Amino acid sequence: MTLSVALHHTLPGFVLDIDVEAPPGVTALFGRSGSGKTTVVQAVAGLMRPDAGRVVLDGTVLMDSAAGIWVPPHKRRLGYVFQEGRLFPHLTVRANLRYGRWFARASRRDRAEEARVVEMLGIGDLLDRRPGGLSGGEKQRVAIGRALLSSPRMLLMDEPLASLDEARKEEILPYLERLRDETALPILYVSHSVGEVARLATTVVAMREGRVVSAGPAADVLAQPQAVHAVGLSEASALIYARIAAQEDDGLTRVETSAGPLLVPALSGAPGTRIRLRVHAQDVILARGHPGGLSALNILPARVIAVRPGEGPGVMVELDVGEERLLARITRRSAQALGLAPGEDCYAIIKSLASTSVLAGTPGRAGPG
Amino acid sequence: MTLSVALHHTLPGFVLDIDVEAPPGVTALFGRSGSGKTTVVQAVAGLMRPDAGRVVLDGTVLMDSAAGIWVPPHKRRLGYVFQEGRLFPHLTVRANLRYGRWFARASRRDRAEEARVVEMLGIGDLLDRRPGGLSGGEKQRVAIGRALLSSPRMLLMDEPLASLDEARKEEILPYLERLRDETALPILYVSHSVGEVARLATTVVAMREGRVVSAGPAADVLAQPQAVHAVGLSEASALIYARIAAQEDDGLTRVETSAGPLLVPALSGAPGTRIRLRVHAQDVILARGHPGGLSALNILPARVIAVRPGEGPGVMVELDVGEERLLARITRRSAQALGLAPGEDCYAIIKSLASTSVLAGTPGRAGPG
Amino acid sequence: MMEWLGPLSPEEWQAVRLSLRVAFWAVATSLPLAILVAHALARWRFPGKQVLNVVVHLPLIMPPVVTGYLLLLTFGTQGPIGGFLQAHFGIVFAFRWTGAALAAGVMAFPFMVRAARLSIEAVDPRLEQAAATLGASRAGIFLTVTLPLILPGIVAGAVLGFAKGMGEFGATITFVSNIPGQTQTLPLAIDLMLETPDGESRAARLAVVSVAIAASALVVSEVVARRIALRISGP
Amino acid sequence: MMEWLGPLSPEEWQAVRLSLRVAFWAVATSLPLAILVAHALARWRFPGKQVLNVVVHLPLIMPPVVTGYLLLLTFGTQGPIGGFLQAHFGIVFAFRWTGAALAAGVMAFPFMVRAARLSIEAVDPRLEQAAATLGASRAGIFLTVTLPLILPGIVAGAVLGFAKGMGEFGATITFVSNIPGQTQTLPLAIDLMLETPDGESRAARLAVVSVAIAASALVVSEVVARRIALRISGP
Amino acid sequence: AAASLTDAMRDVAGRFEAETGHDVTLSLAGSSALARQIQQGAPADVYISANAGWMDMLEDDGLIDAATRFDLLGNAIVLIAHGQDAAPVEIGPDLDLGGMLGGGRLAMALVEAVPAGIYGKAALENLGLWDDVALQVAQAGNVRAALSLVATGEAPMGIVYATDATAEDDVTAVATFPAELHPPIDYPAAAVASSGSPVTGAFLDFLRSAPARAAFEAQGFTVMSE
Ligand SMILES: Nc1ncnc2c1ncn2[C@@H]1O[C@H](COP(=O)(O)OP(=O)(O)OP(=O)(O)O)[C@@H](O)[C@H]1O
Ligand SMILES: Nc1ncnc2c1ncn2[C@@H]1O[C@H](COP(=O)(O)OP(=O)(O)OP(=O)(O)O)[C@@H](O)[C@H]1O
Ligand SMILES: [Mg+2]
Ligand SMILES: [Mg+2]
Repeated sequence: MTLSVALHHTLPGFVLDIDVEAPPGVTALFGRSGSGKTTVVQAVAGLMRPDAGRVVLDGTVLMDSAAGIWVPPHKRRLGYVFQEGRLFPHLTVRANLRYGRWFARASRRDRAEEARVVEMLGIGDLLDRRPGGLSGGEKQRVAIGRALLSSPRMLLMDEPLASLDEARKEEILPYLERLRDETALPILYVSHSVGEVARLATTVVAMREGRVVSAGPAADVLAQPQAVHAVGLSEASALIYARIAAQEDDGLTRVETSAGPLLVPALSGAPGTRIRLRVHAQDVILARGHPGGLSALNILPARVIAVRPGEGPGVMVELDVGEERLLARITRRSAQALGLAPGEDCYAIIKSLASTSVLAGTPGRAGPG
Repeated sequence: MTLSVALHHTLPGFVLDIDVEAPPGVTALFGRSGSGKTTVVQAVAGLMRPDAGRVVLDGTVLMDSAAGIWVPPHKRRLGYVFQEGRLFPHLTVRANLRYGRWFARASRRDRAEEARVVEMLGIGDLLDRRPGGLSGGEKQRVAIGRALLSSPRMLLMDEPLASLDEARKEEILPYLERLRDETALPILYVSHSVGEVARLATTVVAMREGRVVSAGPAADVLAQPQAVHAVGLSEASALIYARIAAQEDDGLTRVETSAGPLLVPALSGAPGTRIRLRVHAQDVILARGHPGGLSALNILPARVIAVRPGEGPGVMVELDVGEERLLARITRRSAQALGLAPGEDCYAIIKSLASTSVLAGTPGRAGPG
Repeated sequence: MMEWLGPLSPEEWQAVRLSLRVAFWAVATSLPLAILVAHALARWRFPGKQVLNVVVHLPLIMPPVVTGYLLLLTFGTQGPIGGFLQAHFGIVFAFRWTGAALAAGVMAFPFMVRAARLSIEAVDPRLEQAAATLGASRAGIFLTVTLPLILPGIVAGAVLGFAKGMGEFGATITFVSNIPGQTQTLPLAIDLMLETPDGESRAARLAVVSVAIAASALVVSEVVARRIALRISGP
Repeated sequence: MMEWLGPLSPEEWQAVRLSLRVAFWAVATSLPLAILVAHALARWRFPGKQVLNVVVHLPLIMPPVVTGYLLLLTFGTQGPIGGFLQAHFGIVFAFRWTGAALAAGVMAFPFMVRAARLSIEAVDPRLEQAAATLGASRAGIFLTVTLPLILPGIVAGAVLGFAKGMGEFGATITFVSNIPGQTQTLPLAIDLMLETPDGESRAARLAVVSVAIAASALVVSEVVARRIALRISGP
Repeated sequence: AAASLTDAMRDVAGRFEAETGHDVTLSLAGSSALARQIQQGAPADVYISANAGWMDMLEDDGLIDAATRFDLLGNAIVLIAHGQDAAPVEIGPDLDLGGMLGGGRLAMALVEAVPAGIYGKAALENLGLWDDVALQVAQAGNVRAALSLVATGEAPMGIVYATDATAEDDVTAVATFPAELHPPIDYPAAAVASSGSPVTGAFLDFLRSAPARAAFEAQGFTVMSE
């Protein structure tokens, strides 16, 4: 399913003006606080009526100010996880979770699904309580469950994991990945965390002061300088595509990239499964000769495409590794010492593969080229 | 100022039972969602009356159930940043910010301070608006400002930065560091982000299901296996102390550690200033011989103390570097290939120094040993 | 003085029972309409909203006698509505307890609307929005979110209406007169006693009964409303 | 019919002015107390809370005549409080417009308390907690947080009280009688006209004036309350 | 003064003021309310009641100057019917009042409390008709309300003062109850015992004067001769 959103809305002191197409998968809205992300999500949900605009979800026009079309929110069937919970205080957690089902035409999702979501979110002990006494993170988890269980045609998630601990995020993210890949449920995802975005997003829309600064496949946008600006330098990273080759004995998984094999921490998936790796620019060390005797297992031959100086003492080195593009953030001093310049060959030592996500459901590569 | 908190409180299905001493500086409350962090903060603020307990701030007994002492919240003068904003909807942002001053005995903080906070939080454009229309992050920033400007004796911050983008966090964290170091304002800080905690905390209290699982100087707790469990494996890191040696021409700062010099991205601070570096276990590569021709500038000689196998394919290598302790997370395969065992010498290649924080105000090292 | 302790006379009992019936039905039949009107005033936009608002408050503004007189003119057997109802549904208000209930309901209406409206306005519209995203229609939202959340206010309003119904005098006597056993509610019985020299002590006794009933309703409603409110905010 | 169009007679004007004065002072003097009582009922815990609650509602529960009679007994020149006030402060209620205001205030009191209380209960206690952490004492919190947030409800309650004050009849005439120019408020004047042969059309005219005044107050209050509410929820 | 005397008393008071230059303050309410107010120390000088009962009570309590009491006015009660030209009937024991009501109500003022109701009930009892119609009586709060009920047609017939019956176009007085059927309808007047005003006596005298008599008669009252 594709989502196309064109909005124009003027608030005192703030103008929202965007026009984006989101292909199937997870579309991440990315941008600084106050850049208009929530406003966009609200317009898609029908909770805000923009001055002008058009929202089309998979061929269904949800609103079109020119044509006078307005589908009321309750007919849009979008599961919205709000930035601020909004649980029903008079209902138990269980009733909150089931609220959407009361109104769903068909109760597609069954008890098993409910049990699975409850288990994943770790809210089994809370089912008979009311939201009043829940902790911040517990509230947020119930809100996520409520949206998931409403049999939505699309998920709108506004910073859903912001108040959760890392361990809990690690339990929820794979579930969202499965949703994306197995059920092909489109997700509009707002987050400040590049980690989450890199892991989940098919498409990234970077916003700034109500406008789109860049939009496109996640791999492209996250590597773009202007997006990097929105993201924060320390979070710049490349996404490279790979295919699971084999599961090794010691718990590592060998994956095949166009530049050579890599070893990553255990990944579930049959050989042949396409995956995506996020490589933090800061996690890449460059060497002129092939370095030996290192604890780092992943060393790929690379060719320098560009060396972009930044504001500080660092430079961003853009590299060709096989058919993929990699970013390495190193000090200017090192770049000079190693004589790195466009066209030079070198080796990229990748320390950690921060987030790896399985792309089972995505047919082929999701970017241009 | 020191804070000592002993609490016992029973809720249906949840028992809080803690007893911690927090020395001056920032005390981070760390733990999974629902572990009782907010409850502790509320008890300190006097918004919750525990069944039994005693809270003493710098010699002043704020509550003591045994002695029947209860200082009402408004007399405690604690600046509380709530997990959920709680801005006054009928007041403008400016009036929200100044609210605490209406009641402060002396308006210690002046206009300049207000301007500084407003500038740091980037809320200058919002001053005449009411909270109703603010974005999630904007609300949170105003809430931070409101607490900061209330001339508190202590700050209580419950996930203050959760809904903020990286760039904004980067502006607020140094301010909090300054507060900690220059004004010696004690801060009780709840966060799920190890990055923030490692950067700010003097003391870390790790909680689990209402109990303290480990408490102590940040450097110690964050390196502990059981704390690592609370933290999430991928966030394990070591804190090492250093002293600024010189500011180099190309924007790097040379710091001196007990194990040798390191180059870090520009740090403000005069030579001699004590600082603290957080080294992510995942960012450390080990080599048997001294590796040359690498873009990584920081290579320290080290001796293996222990190699702890984990659950997956990785091991955690504990290292002595000078007087400091470093953690390296590498694959078991590499550990075997390199023949790493307790007592062996090797080199630690540190790719990035994730967060560095200046410890200007802290006299001497804040940990034992 | 013995009178004080003695049991109520059959006629007094009749007045008590009648008052209870009148006040109960006055509230029971007008409460749903009051909630609807309150919702309209609080949340809808339509032309004539202010007019509706004023009309709702009329019984409060006008002297009760005038309200009773207007009721007589419209709901009497000769009145347009009263005549219609009698001809087509056989519903008669004139000189019946139903008329007393109508008068009490009309007089209590503004209070019930006010209470319901204040409660509705206090419901966070963002919760209603959340319900909409989960598929609830306007009516669904009202029934599953708004109504449960305003229940304490509704209970308060209903008891206020009940108390008013128990105490209503002017409009009732004007509309349906004072017919023992049919329209002679407690206030009318009390008034009659007060109009009679030496009737004070009997009047006082009935007034105490009347107050006791309404006070019990009030206390019970407080407990109920508090319990509902606790359920909402509690664990 | 000419009467309909003609100006009000001086005596009618007097009744209009008097009613305005009575209703205004009734609200102005009792509103602060009503807010205080509402706050106590909504947020404090103290023994006898239910008793206070019932006492506040008494004027609603009892027939107005009884309320008026009780006022006469306590605030009359022979009554304990009335006598005391007259002796020590020279304040006289009996047969003065002040007495009419007292009666109107007492009768309007339950409505003002109810409105204020529902509003107070709707204020998020977490905001009050936040104010406490910022150094606000209980009184400070009330003045800077609770009161501003309940203003729309207070305005609504005040206008309800004003309307009730404009329409109050039974307690007033029982307490201070019907003295033209002194205690003859609009409802009393209307009632008197209704008692007089041929008085209906004059009564209707005065009723319209009375309704017009209260309705204007109502509409103005709606606008004011909406503006306040918008300021709170708006940008 | 009793509320039913409103217009007449305004007229009388105006004439008194014009003649003597003294100000008169009228307090017009139900006889019972006025009596209670006097009990509670109302600063009244003269009390004119529509009901001898309340005057008796005040007299028993010593609150009025019994020496000054006199019956000021008289009135009659009439049987009225809805409509402008109902046929007159003859009052007598064989009057088919139930039949004339045809199942409708007989509107009266409160038969236990309001004088017009008390007198009407007494008259019907004396005629032996009370038990026939007792269940059909609608007791209005006062005479005017009873009159309204008949005027609107809500009740086909009613019993009111003669003074009220003339005021309404839509009712016809079909018969006047002979005075001997009920206790004398009188409006006693007396000075209040606590009255300190020097003109109280003058006002009481004025009530009996020719100008006052004219005013009362203009409203349909009969002025009792001494
Ligand atoms: N009613 C309003 N009047 C004026 N400005 C408004 C109004 N509502 C929202 N805004 C502004 O619109 C901008 C976008 O708000 P939005 O909630 O979409 O931001 P966001 O990107 O979701 O930010 P965050 O990450 O902080 O949640 C903000 O600057 C906000 O202040
Ligand atoms: N009234 C209550 N009744 C029962 N349990 C309660 C009540 N209030 C809080 N709790 C429970 O106490 C536990 C601790 O809550 P607390 O808000 O302190 O957690 P937290 O550590 O702040 O979590 P988070 O990171 O999600 O904000 C939670 O499991 C919560 O459900
Ligand atoms: Mg937002
Ligand atoms: Mg919490």
